[in-house]
Amino acid sequence: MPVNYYIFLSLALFAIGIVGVLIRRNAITFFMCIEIMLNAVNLLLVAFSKMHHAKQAATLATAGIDGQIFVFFIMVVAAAEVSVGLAIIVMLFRNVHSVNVNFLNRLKH
Amino acid sequence: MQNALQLVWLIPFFPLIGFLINGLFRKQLSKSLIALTGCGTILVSFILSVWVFLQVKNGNSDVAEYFNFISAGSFKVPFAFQVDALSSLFLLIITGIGFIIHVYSTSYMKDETGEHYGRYFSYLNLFVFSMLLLVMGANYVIMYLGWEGVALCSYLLIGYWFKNTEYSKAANKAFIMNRVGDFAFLLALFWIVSKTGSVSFDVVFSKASALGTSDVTIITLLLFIGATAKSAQIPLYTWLPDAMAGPTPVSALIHAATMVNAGIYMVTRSKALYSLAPLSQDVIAITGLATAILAATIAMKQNDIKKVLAYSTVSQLGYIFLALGVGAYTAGIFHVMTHAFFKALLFLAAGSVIHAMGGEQDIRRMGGMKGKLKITYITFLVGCLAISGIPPFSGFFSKDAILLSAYEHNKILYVVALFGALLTAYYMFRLLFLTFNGSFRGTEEQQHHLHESPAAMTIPLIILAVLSFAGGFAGIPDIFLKGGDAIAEFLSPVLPPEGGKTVSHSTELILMLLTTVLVLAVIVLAWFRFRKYKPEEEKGLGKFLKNKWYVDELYEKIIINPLDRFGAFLSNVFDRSVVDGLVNIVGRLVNYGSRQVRLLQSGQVTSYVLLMVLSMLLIMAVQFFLRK
Amino acid sequence: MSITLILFWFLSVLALFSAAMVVASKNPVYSVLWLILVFFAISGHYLLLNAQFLAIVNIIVYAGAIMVLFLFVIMLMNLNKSNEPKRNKWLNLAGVLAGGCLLLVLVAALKNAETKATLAETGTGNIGLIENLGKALFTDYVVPFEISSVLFLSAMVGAVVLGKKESSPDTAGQSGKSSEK
Amino acid sequence: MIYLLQEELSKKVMDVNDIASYLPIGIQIVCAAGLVAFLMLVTHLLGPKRKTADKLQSFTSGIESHGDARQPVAIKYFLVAILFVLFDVEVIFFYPYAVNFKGLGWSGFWAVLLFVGFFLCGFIYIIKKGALKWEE
Amino acid sequence: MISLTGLNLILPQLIIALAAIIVMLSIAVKRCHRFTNLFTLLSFAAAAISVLYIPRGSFGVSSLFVVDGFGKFFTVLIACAGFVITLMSYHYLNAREKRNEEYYILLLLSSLGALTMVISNHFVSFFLSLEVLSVSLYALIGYLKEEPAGIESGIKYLVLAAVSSSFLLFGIALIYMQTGHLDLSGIAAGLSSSGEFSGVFIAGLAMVIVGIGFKMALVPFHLWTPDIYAGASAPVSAFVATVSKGAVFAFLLRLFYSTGGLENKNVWTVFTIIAVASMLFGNWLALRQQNIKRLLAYSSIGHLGYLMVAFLAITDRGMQAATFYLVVYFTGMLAAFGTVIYMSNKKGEALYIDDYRGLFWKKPWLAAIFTTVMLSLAGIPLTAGFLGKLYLLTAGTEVGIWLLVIVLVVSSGIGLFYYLRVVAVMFAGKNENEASSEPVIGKIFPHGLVLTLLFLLLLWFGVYPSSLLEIIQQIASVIR
Repeated sequence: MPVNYYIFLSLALFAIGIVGVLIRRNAITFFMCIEIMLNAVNLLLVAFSKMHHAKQAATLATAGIDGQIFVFFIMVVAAAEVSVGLAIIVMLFRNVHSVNVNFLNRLKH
Repeated sequence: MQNALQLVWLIPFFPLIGFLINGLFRKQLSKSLIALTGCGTILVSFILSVWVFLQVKNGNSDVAEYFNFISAGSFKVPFAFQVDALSSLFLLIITGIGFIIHVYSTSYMKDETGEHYGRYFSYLNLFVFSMLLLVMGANYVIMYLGWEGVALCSYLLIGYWFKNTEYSKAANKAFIMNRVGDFAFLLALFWIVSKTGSVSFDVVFSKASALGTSDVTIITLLLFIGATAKSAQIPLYTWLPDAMAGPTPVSALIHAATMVNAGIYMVTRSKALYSLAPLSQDVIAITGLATAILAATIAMKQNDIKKVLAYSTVSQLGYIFLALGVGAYTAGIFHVMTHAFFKALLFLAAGSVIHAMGGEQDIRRMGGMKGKLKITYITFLVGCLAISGIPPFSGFFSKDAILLSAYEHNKILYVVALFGALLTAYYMFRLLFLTFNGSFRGTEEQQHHLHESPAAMTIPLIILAVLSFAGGFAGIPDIFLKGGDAIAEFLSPVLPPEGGKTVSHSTELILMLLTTVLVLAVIVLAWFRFRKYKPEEEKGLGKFLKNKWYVDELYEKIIINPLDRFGAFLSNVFDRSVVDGLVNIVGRLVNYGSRQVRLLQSGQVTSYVLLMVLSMLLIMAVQFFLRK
Repeated sequence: MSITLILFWFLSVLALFSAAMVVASKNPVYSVLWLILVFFAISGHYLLLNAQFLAIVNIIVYAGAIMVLFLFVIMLMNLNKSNEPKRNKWLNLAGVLAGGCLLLVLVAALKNAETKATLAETGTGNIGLIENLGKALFTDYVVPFEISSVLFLSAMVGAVVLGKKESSPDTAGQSGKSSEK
Repeated sequence: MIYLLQEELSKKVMDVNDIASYLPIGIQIVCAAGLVAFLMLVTHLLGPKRKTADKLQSFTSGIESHGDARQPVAIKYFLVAILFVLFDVEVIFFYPYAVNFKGLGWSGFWAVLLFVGFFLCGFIYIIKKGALKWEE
Repeated sequence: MISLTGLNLILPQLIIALAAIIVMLSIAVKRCHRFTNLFTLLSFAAAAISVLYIPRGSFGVSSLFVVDGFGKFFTVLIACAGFVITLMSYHYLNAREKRNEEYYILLLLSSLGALTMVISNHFVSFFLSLEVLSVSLYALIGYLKEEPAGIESGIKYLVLAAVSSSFLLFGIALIYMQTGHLDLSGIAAGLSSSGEFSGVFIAGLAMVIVGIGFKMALVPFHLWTPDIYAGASAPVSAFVATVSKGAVFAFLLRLFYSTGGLENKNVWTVFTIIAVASMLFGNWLALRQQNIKRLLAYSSIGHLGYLMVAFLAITDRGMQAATFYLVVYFTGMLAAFGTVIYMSNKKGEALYIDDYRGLFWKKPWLAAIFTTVMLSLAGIPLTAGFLGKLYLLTAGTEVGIWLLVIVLVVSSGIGLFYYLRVVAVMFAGKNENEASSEPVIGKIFPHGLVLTLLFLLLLWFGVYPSSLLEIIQQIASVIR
């Protein structure tokens, strides 16, 4: 499977994530789109780790491994980030009763 | 033992101390104490100069180096004094005449308030200090230091009575013209440094021969322009007559004896350069002669006693420059010495006349003072005789030497110079007869106020009279007394005598007789002309000469007015609209800009993310499409 | 058209479509469901690429934990179609345009030749297995392993600090005021 | 039948990557999805159907119902969810450790012990802070 | 495997981690603000001192970290910054929050993130430490729950950080694709073999620039800075302005110096555009600012722009100039925010410049400190700021990047305006309506002392910088 397919797929996902981030105002949806973007990146990384594994399989048995470990850490970190993020969003909801990311723009100019 | 001359720094040191004491404590000190310190310091340095003169006489000359005045990388300017025949002679003139004038001015300035009295003497001491610095400097920079100091003091002293705007304007004029000269001097200095890499005389002169003739000519011409400003020659002389605004002893000291000789000293000191540049020597000769003639003609028609003397100084300096131009340096220096004597004498005598007349300076309202001011009259007479070159007096010997060397150089020069000498005799005796002979034309009240000046003024007059009389014997030419030319012999180590005299003794004798006879004739003519004198309006040529050939008005039109107008234009038109405008616009622009840019800060998170994505786009675009 | 190719295309289309639906759907709950579908599609991809461990972790962490959290928060805030913040038409357009341009630029940047040849072969290679990953994790990447524990610590403290209302100032343990409904 | 499956699998060389090894998962998914689909289908088919507007309304003991049925969930459930995520991820870290337990030896053990230690402190903190305490 | 010997290499990080644990347990046992504060101070000090025990030379810790002179220098710098911030925040929090012990845990953990980032030599470790730093910062920024501004800035930071980290990851993925390695040395090796950078690598690098640019608040990605600084509490803003930016800048230096990314002309042009924009916009926007914290935010953007100039002068001297300027920037910012904290009282922070009107008459010593800080930020001679800028200029001119040097001078010219405006306000007449008659909460002993220390440091580096320069000279060559 040529890597290009994976690149285009993850690029598309990434773009959809960004569009989602730009369009949706709801903080939760916002985070979902971020998750999509992160998943796109993870997919790309796994594809590249397999690519490097295929290229250097002869020399080093565990060639592309650090790509996959990086994906593992990304997933783990994303979980932590989301948990704190949602805590803040709940706090926002409790103070302002709305989840619109742009609701508060008192901090102007 | 280290050469005794190392102590030569004491000479300028004492006037400096005098300046500081008088300057700082002028309010506290009493007038007599001020006079004492003022004159005392000059006396001490005079004694030291005599000692130096004796040392130099028996062949001991030296360059005393003290510390590094300026050291920038390889270029080094030592603070050094050069003591040789030329500088020791000048030392004598400056300190000697300086001391006499200091004594004279103690009484002349008696009616000044204590504080101003102190100020006057501190300026005088400072002047003597900077003049000594100029003369003793072993390199151009120290000389320039003195050069500037002297110009400053002349400005301060001319504008001594600063309340009178006329006098301060004259002081400005003097200072600005000197600045023009100094500017040329500075250019020459830079040129020398760039070409020879050093400013000390010995190094510069040794390398001078290696320089291209064009370089040397430019340097010498620039130096000469500096000299013309300082010694009041053709283009830059108009400040000297106006400088008479200062007190008379000041005019005597600065504008007769010492400062005006600075230019001559500098040209003589850089003799090595000038001998390599025949063109500039001719320029000097011609300028000198032209100035002499011009000043003499103007002096004939002047009615202010000091103005006449001022113009006569200008013309005598013209003669000296003529001598330098034709290469007769020793004759030039000799005339400098004698001129210092009788010109100081004339000025001081004029001072005592003005003192007697209660400040009146216009000779048309004087006359018939022979009886009242006996000593002043006699000394004034001696001065006139000396300046016109009557045989036994010093003027005769020095002027004759110049005429002789002019004759050798070029016949025409001699003829014009002779005509100049006759003019000198004419206006000097006109002055003499108008002030002292004939009937008194002043007011009644001035009439009975006339009295002889006190001793403190008359004694200096007498001393100077004796000097003017005896001064000539220092340089008796060979035809009278074999080996009599003491001054030439004294100066020989510094100024080796130029080639042998081409003129035989007989022609020399004839020339001398010719000049003396003509001068006597002119004096008799003047006697008849001015014995019974009635002031009447000048017409035609006389009016033209009276108005100083309208030179001042000429300068006014050519230089000063356009400059004023340009300055005015610059200040209000250009500065106000363009520069201020520009600054305000920038200020307003920046403020306006920052207000607009702040709108970007909308507080909306999505717009932040949008900007992030767009900038991402921009970076990618720059990365790829730029590379193609 | 081998089995893997079909699977690949199916999963890719599924992922893209559901991602689009996540963005496009009105009701946040629907977008959560679509997102879960995206995660399954991507896990499918991992399986194709023989990254079995990552596939499982993806399902457990993302689909399992994070989506649950999302649902909780949505339920907590009782969000549904009605109080969805309205969207400004122009900004949306700008957003879509920006996303599209970025996609175009990146594709243009990355489509050059040499990546075509390299293959991320599917179906072979066992680096995706759990023990190889584990071995690598605990030998080379031990310090990040500890750092992630610290990360979770800070996440815990952060969550509690932000989440909890005013816990009583006196000694801990005594339960705070009844949390606001 | 299960015995057959086991026997057949163990016999073959356990090549991890070939398709057969995915069989168990496949079966698992099929069963789960199948069960749900089956129940939905059967109830849909067997149950009596009379669709009337008011019948479909949610019955709230006669009172006119307004708004939707959803009740906002209390905050404390939220905290539990967050902490669940964090500790769930902790478990994920144990899977690879468990598999290489023997291979890693003592140093691996210390590393994981430290890891668990951190989580323990976090947990103690949470307990003390009463984040997990259910209000009455 | 990290053997025991390896442990003493990352001693400071371990100390801070353990300190966080102990603080957490102490809170679980019994809340006491004073103890927590003192303990945190102690742990920061211990971390700073422990750096001395790390042996000289550069040691790789399992290919993820490299503990070299450069890393150690920044560790000390961040530990000291942490120390100063903890000291400043005691009274500030005492007046506001009841429950303020967690603040210290989060502060310790985010500093830990910064410390690990500074010595990390591998993208995984960089990403993890970046996340540790960010996650604890989310909570810190939104710490003071009462004020809505805190929450809003928290949300903003969260949202933007999440997006930027996904950009960063995408960039890292692309770089990984091109080089096959994730550690910097591996990448450098991968790169040099492939000669001219391929399209993919440049795209990856661009994406990484976006991610890092956000964290360092360079211009196109700076929009969050003013809101966060104004919204978050003053000590947290100080932390964000100094530690988080400093740590990311250190990694940036390490990344681009070891991989030689700057040799590529395009990358260099992109960075120049960013640097120029940061310098100009940073100072330009600050011109009309009334809110002191927003003003400091914009000035910090400007200063990062100046740092980029040194970064772009690729020579060793550029690196030294950048490090020196960073130290000066740290001191300046900490002192500036310290004064803001000192001035803020129970009711609210001394947000607006007018609150400082006539400060000179009320508290001359504080006014003197604040003036020196402003002058140092503006770069007036005799202060460290001036020397910092001087080294920047020499580094810049040496390499001949004239555009940047000119923009630097112009923007510090613009900068002068608003710095001196603050100083002028301080010396203006006392405002009659004594608005905040509330006593200022800053106590002389700890807070005033620290401010004076920073003030003296500014002057000391301004007058006698060689002591600091020698240290920097040693460490600079190590990274090459």
